[in-house]
Amino acid sequence: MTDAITGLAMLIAVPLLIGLLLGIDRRLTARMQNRVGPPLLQPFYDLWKLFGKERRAVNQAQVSFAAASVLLQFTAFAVFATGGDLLVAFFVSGAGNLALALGAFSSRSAYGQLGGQRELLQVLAYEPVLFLVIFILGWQNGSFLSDAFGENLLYLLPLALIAMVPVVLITMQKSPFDIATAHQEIVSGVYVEYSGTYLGLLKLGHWFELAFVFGIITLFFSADDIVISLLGKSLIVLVFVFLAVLIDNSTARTTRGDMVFKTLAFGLGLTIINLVLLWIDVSGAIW
Amino acid sequence: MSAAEIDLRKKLERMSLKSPRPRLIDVIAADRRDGTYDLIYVFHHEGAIVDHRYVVNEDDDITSIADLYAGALCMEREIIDMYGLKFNGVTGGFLLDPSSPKNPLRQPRKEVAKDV
Amino acid sequence: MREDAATRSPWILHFDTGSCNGCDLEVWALLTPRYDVERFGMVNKANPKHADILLITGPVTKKSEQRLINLYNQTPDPKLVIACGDCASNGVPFLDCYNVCMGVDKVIPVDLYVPGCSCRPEAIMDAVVKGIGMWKKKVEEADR
Amino acid sequence: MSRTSVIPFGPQHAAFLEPFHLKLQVEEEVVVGAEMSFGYNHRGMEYAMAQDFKRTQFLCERVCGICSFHHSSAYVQTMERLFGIEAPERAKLVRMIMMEAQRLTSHLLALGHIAETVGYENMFMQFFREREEVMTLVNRISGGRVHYSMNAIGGIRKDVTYEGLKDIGETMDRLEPRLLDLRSIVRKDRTLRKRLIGVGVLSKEAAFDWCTVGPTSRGSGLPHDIRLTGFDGYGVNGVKFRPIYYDEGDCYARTMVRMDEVIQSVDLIRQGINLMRDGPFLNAVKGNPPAADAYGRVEAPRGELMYWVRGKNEVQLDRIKLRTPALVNVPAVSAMIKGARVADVGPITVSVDPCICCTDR
Repeated sequence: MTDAITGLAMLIAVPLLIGLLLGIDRRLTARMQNRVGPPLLQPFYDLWKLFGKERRAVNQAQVSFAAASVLLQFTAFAVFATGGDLLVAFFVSGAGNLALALGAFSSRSAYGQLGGQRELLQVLAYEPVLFLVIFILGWQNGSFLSDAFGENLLYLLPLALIAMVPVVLITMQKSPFDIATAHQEIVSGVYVEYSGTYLGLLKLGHWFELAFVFGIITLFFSADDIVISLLGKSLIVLVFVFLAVLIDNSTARTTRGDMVFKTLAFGLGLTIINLVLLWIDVSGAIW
Repeated sequence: MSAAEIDLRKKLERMSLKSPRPRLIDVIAADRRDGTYDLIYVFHHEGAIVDHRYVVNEDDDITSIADLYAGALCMEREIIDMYGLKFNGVTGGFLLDPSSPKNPLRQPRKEVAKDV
Repeated sequence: MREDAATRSPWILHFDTGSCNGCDLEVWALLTPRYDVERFGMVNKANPKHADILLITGPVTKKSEQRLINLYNQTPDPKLVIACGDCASNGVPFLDCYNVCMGVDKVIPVDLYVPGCSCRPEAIMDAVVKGIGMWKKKVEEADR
Repeated sequence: MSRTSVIPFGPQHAAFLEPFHLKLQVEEEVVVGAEMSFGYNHRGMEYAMAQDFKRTQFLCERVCGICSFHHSSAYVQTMERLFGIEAPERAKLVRMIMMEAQRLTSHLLALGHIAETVGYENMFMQFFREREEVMTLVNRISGGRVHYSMNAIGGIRKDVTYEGLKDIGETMDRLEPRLLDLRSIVRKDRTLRKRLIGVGVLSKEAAFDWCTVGPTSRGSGLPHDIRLTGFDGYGVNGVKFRPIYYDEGDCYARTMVRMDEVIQSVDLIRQGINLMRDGPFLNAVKGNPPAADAYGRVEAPRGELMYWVRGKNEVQLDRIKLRTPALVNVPAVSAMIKGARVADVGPITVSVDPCICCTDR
């Protein structure tokens, strides 16, 4: 019973926290660029405004794909928040990304098409890494249920955590890897043909996706004391956001092939090294 | 190819012999107000401007020099738009929209051009 | 409350309809460290479907006229149009030119005019802040 | 099976400041063909400028807001030749200083713009921060941020005061170390080099064939610079100047030409201040332009800018023709763009610093 209540509380609180996190992100970006930056609550204002705008869509399919995307991302996060299976959440979230790409394809605009293709390519680049990280997490933990994580895994899986950096960069749409939403190339890629409320829906879906990805990161750390545990988890998330902003502000955007290659090589490489190290350790080869 | 263009090509060849090829700066057209037009090819040659001036009629078929200098194409397209002259193998529609006035730089034919 | 939150996030679309680039660059200067309009939540979206405020610079040339109308129609309501600079307001700097329609308001309805040739960034900023007040009214009307 | 799709770029696009249209034929994000259309910015300036030679002095600044002072300098220089007078030394040096100041704003804009198109938001902001320093400086000197209105036929309208010159010198001292910092970043940054090196190559022969000028041709190994030959203030009155050029011909070479020229401009401004002596600043002209014609050329930030004016003994001019650098540089993009990826279209186009208001007029 208490689990369900915690889950419900998380379901409401976490998206709010994500909004705040994005506010911090924008503020931090602005500070790094010698600017003042928007208020912390700016993402909420944006979302609020978008929901108040005129509802206008290119076609019906687009609306249904937007709805499907946000629902799937929400489900993925809900499965995660209520202590469900991580693998289920992972696949549902992947389906949400697919719906986003399909929505872009359905618009028939050239930029939408390009954005959709690039979105699929991004999925191809980061999902294997994310999957392997989830797999290694579950394997170490002995269970894939998100509420069964109570152990500190950070010292066992440090490399797998670092492998999450490109994944976070891609999902946060940050500079070297913001291929699908490249503002200066294809305007805003997958979002280009959406406006008003539907754009707001997609943004909300993106928040849930971020919540899921950041949720995975928080699983790395756990402590017996609930306060220390929460502090540690938020610290990891903040460090990741800071890193993402730092990398965003010190790199130019790479190209498609480069992104796939780098993310896969970096992410999979680190995770596999971690896996091998663990295996050696478990089999006692060192001792 | 009219006499003027043959002359221009010959001159260009002669200029290229002595020193590096001249660089094309611009192709200028100007209305002489009697149905003829000045066509001026301006080159940068040995650190200074060298120009070759020709007078063409309204309905002359002028040979494009885009085969010598690819950059001349846009200048010729502009002249087609502005004065309605004809260049072989070059189409207009460079600057003007169908809704814009036609040949806006043509001047009224009220007097004979002054000597320049 | 709703109007207040909604008008804190004006997303702009900048379109050059034939200006001399002076006002365009001042619009760009707005986004950069010295003026930093992101303080007011303003972001350059470059996409009419995402935009709330259209910043139009330049006298409308014959060729860009139809494009301007398209952009205006693609922008979802409630929206605001700001004509930046003298030539966007009435086209007077280019009075003798044959290919201009003289001012944005000959083509689409304009809410605010920014004077100056070229208009100063401070003036555009002032117009946007004023425009937010007008935009709030439009949001209220749309709610009713 | 290959499928060709068409991607329209512009007239309103995030990567371009200005309206011009690029129709790309694309196979799997590789450009196989490009078609450009211009004219969105065509106002009919050449007609309007021929109406009154005194008003043209102010109207020609409105051709382009990025190189407005170069336009008016080229125009007054042409008119001076037409009238057969010469501007005083001090006026020439003031023109040179202001032209170099404007080159600073223009090049910093172009550099920031190219950083923006490759998704380097932070560098864009840094370049614009330094640009704003120059913008406020020219505002203090001339009273306008974009259009200076300082030129007059025969000199300058108003003298620059001693305090003004001191102010320019101090600002350059402040600016130089920061610009050198930015140059070392552009030289070293790996992601930027990766995006720009080898992209959009324009060979030396092609650069000549397309008649390119300015940083576009100097990036392809052609050391054309009108500052050596055209404007009187340069290279004649003891100003030391050598054109900067790179041989590679890619986007990075063009970027580096601009980056080095920014530092060079700071140096030229200092030289100009040191050479400045007290004296007259205006040789006023009387009467209407004679029925003759004259050329005038200056090196605008984007390359050689040429004016040709033919008078007819009236207030009206018979014909005024301007060949702007963008008119020859922008069409050359179609030679660079073949075989590039869609992601590189923005950087390639921006690397020639397209100025559509100059191209279309």
